Amino acid sequence: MKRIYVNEKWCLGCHLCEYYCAFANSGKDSMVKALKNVTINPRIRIEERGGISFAVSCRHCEEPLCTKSCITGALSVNDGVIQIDKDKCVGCYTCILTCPYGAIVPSETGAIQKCELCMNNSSGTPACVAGCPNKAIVFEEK
Amino acid sequence: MAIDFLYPEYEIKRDRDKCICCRVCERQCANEAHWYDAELEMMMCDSAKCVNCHRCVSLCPTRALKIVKTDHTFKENANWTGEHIAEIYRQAGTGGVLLSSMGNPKKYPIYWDKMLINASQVTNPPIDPLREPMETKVFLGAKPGKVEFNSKGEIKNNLPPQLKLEVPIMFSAMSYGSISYNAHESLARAAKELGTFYNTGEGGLHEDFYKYGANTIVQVASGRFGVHKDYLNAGAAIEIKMGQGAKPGIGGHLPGIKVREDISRTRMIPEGSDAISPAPHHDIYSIEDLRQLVYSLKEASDYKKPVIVKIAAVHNVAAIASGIARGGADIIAIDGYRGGTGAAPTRIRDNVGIPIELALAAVDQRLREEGIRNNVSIVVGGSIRSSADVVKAIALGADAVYIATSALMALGCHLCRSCQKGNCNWGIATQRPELVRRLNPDIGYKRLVNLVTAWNHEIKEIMGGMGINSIESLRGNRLMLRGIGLTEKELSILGIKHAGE
Amino acid sequence: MLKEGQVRIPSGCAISGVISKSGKKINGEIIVKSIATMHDRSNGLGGGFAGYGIYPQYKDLYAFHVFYDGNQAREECERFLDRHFDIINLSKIPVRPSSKITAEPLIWRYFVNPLPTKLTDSHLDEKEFVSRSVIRINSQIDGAYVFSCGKNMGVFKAVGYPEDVGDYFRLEEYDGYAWTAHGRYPTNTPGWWGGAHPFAMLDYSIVHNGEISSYDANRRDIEMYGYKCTLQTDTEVITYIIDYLLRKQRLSLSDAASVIAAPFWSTIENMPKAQKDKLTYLRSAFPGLLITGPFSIILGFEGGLMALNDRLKLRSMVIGEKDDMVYMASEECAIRIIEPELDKLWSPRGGEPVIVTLDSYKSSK
Amino acid sequence: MSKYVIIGNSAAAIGCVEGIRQVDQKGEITLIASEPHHTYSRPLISYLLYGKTDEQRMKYRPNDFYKKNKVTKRLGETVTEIDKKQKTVTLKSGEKIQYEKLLVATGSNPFVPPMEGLENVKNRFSFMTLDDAKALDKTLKKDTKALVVGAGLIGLKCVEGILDKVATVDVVDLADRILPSILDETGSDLVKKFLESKGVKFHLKDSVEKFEKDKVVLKSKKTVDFDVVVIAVGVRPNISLVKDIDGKCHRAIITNNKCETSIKDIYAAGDCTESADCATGDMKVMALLPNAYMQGETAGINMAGGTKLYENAIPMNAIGFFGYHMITAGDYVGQTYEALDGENYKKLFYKDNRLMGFIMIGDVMRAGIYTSLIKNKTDLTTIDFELIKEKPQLMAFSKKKRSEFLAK
Repeated sequence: MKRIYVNEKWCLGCHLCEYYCAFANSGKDSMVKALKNVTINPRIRIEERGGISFAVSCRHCEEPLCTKSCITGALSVNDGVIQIDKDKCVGCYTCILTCPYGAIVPSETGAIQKCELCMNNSSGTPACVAGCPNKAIVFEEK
Repeated sequence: MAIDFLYPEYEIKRDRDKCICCRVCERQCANEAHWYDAELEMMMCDSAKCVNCHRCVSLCPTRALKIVKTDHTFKENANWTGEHIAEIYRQAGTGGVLLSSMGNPKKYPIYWDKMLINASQVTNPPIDPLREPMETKVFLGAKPGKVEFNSKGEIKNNLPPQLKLEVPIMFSAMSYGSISYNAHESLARAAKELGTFYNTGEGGLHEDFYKYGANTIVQVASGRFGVHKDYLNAGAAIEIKMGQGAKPGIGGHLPGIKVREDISRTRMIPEGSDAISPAPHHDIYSIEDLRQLVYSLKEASDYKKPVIVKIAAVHNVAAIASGIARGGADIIAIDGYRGGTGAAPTRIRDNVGIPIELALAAVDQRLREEGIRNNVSIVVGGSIRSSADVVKAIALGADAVYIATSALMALGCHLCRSCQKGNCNWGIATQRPELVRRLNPDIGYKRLVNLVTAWNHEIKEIMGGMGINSIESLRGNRLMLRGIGLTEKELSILGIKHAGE
Repeated sequence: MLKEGQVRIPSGCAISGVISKSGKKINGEIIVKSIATMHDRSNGLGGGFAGYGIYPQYKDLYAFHVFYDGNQAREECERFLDRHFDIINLSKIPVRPSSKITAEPLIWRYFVNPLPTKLTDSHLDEKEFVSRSVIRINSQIDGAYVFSCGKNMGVFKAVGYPEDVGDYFRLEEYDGYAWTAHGRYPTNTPGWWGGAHPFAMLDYSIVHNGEISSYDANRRDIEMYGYKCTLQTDTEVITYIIDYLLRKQRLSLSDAASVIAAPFWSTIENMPKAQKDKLTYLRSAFPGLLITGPFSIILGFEGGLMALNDRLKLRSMVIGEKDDMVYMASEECAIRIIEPELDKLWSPRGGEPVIVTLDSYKSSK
Repeated sequence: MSKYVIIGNSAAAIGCVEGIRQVDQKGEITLIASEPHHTYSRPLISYLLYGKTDEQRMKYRPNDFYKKNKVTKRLGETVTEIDKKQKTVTLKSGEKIQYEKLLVATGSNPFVPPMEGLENVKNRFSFMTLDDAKALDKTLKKDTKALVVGAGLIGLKCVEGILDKVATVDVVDLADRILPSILDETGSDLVKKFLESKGVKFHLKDSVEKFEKDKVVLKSKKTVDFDVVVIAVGVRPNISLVKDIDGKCHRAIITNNKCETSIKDIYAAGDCTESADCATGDMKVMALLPNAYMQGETAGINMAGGTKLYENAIPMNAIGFFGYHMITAGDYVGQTYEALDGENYKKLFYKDNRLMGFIMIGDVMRAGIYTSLIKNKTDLTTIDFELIKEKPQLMAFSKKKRSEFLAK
């Protein structure tokens, strides 16, 4: 299955992935409209320290602890993509407790949010990958 | 702060309606021209620090940025231009030689743009490169004067060593040091994929790149940096650099700050020490000395590798080339005055040397008149900007071309001409690891391959139009060129007729 | 208007050739009949023939055919010839004046041998001595033009349709073992006789249909080896290339063909090693002599003919065989008219030389 | 064709169905449960009252789950005994159902200790099932005074569920702090203060002496008025079906890492079982939905002939009240690292270069990174512990490890 892979060697810490993610998931038709005067809450996050940086987002594990742990059934695996039914999610954060990558974060509504590979937004293909200027984030079959 | 009379040449224009304060401009500007003011909750900038490299412009996700030439101006004066005034201020402030990089940007004639290419009509057919084979493979090296036969009457292979190029385009010399590791890796990988060559420049060959040896030309320059027996034998050919188009008659200087661990090892000089290439090779004070070096290198490489001699295009280039052709070189590389550099004194870069078009025409004609054109191949560089330039160069008489500035642009270079500062925001002309990282060779090499592949397609199209299906038949085929807006003298040096003739 | 040599003139053409492998005599009428069939491929601005084996009585002498603009040129040329050659025989070439052939130059024929002293002094081999002398006459004596200089062969050419040229030169009076013919269709020409084809150098003669795109590359390359392309025609440069490859580099006919119409690299790549090595060598060693663009040529030489097309076969050419006779022509009709009952008829591939020699022929090597 | 029987219809049972179907698409699955409802998530009953979910969304799996997985459901029926020799289970109706592999996922029951006067309280409830919650909900009015006995996870989630619907909520617990099973004193105190700020009244180190009409008298002699009481002092695993046929049990049914009981072809999973805490090796009841699901899935895979081991279990919890979250995991032993910043509190427990447990309150971002350190028994000398102490982050791992995480 195609997954997002991150190679920290090429990460510039430019944080563009976060902004493209936030925009892609905003439902807005322009980045300015979506992100002007907004503190973004992206599904991909850069970790950086001492010249090293890399982006972290859902790894879409084959044995997803989050999905197995989800108390509501809001997290499910569809064609390998771990998706969240925000309507079902009650915000118990059991998934945050179990995700070994720390890739699941609360959304503004209290329900959790996570990378869904932009399958369900207007981007259609991972926006972070498209927006990465240095191929530090790639979307490929390995 | 003392007054320096220097004012920003460019202005950073930010569309505040579009700026979302993502700060990518701030994070990506090595010149620190942008910053975020938390109090004002706004991005701020200092245009004086901007070198107009467009890194911020290209990465700004909302297209909120542009860089414009400032309209701030000195009082109009056709003689004392703003550039002259600013340079005087600069030198009055520093007492130093002005430094610049990349090629001569001045308004001298560009002869490529004054030559037009022929096409077939009626009496002979154009050839469609999509239907028929169209050959751009080139062999560089001396050709045998006389075919020899063995006792059975079969042809003996007395061909001197040749470089086989799948495309008539090579990447010219850029040292590791002047450009980054990732830039070198991109060039090396691209050369391999394209079936052509890149050139180490005078900085030696990094141990990681020996594996690309079959597609590498190793250079021996006046500083002899990184030159040893294994190095000489690592590449497919050896190039002696006598001169460089951007700075004929001038040596090189890589500041110690750029001589970091890797470069120090590759160049075989102490870390942090300045790498100074002298103006002359101190063992070459005339042509006969050059001949000795040519043969020394041939000895060292067992006569298995062609030796290239690279010279800058200067006034008597034809005579120099003739001497070199008779001095044992297999290939002569001529670098025109628009050729790039990582750093050169501005006055030299902008005022010394001659256009490559004229140099090439003169050299090719001279060698033919002397009947020694086939003793050497001719490679020209120094601002080959497009496939049309390549076609014109070959029609004038080149066997192949060297590209460097075009290659760097494929890698992201925006020709801001600030290489000498070492803060290249595109990860090309820098050794700062956090900047070098910005050039991912996976992307870079592919862009180089794309560029050369695209050019090669275009070359084939143009050749097909002329009814030529092999690049050999284009070489020196000056009937395929016509001048436009050129004087009789220029036409005669170029050896072409005027359009309409 | 500028004439050949002062300007490059593209042209389309018809060619034809015939040879008897057993060396049977073929009358000149035959080749005239053949080329006449392709009347429409010419436009009256040039026609010519080369006959081999036509001077058996002088077969060891160089036969110079010379156009003169006037007697002054002739006298100057003859003085030159006197100084360098032993002239065994000289005469006007017999012609049959006709309204169809105009602007006649003086046309003279000399059977000569290099003066032994001059030859020795020159430190050149005999053929080189002859060829240099011819180049010298053509480039230095204004109004004199040697258009044929081989042994036991001769070129006959003029401005006009080829059948009229044949009639003019009374070709029915010549018999040879091989003939070539040319009908020209230049897009513009002042109608200078020297510009007509065949073009010859020593015993090599070329008739050519095509317009090569590599012309200037070839010209500038071959001129490095002592040739001077005064006519700026394809035929001239091709002749010099062939002379250079065969006589100076001593390549075989087929190897020379592999230089001129080299196989594509992709084809060479897939050849057996020995062949691949040889062809790689030939292409690498003589890149400037590769000829691109359309051409079909018939090379005449002492002892045979070679037909060759460009490697893409951008010009028509067919070969026919009947008993010991081989026919080569731009069009099949030009063969059928002189031999309706062929044993074999085929179209050679681009770049594939068709070499036909006398049964008695032995390669000079 | 194999015959699988599953007793239960919650996370462990569903995990078992999904486990079986990973291996065996055809075998017959019969699922028997006392509750008549489509499978639902028990922990959601407090959210139901709180209004964050509804009965439809509470469904643990979509409506077509049984059909899609070809499960014969026998809901509203109770298994009364297992015949391990005949390999049958007997329903209350007397019907016997044959099994080849059996899963016991009977969960637990609320434990209600004897309390004087309780039997006379009309509005008394447990807080375990959907029916419990619905019944409780019906009695609640704006002026209701609610009393919750038990300040553990169930009690306090119930408090969260009803607080906004009633006039007052009083919580009584014998312990000296709330959520004693998962929080330390500092943590308990923080949460208690937070809940108090929302209007909850706590009566700690106290217990019910007796219920009277409309009020309860505590051991401390305090009296608290109430209209409705919820008893949430604890649960007892439902182990009788297994215990009755001599299956090995302590507090709960003992299972091995394949989720097998001591009886052949009988598996058990979920709150009715004890399994090994991977961090300590101790057998524990780790009653938490994720554990139940994973046990069930493990059992299912093994029942269907596959191989899967359940070995990464640790005690853990994610819970929150009114948006104030806490995540805890592991065992609270060894040295500690504490950081308190306003409402955010973090405490790490580590011993022998291993993270043993943690408490995070307030800011729980990326807690799973700590959880994985415990589960994977990561040697803390191989990571930058000082860095990860500050904040869970992958940066603390070696470059190689990071690459394994993100680039492979």
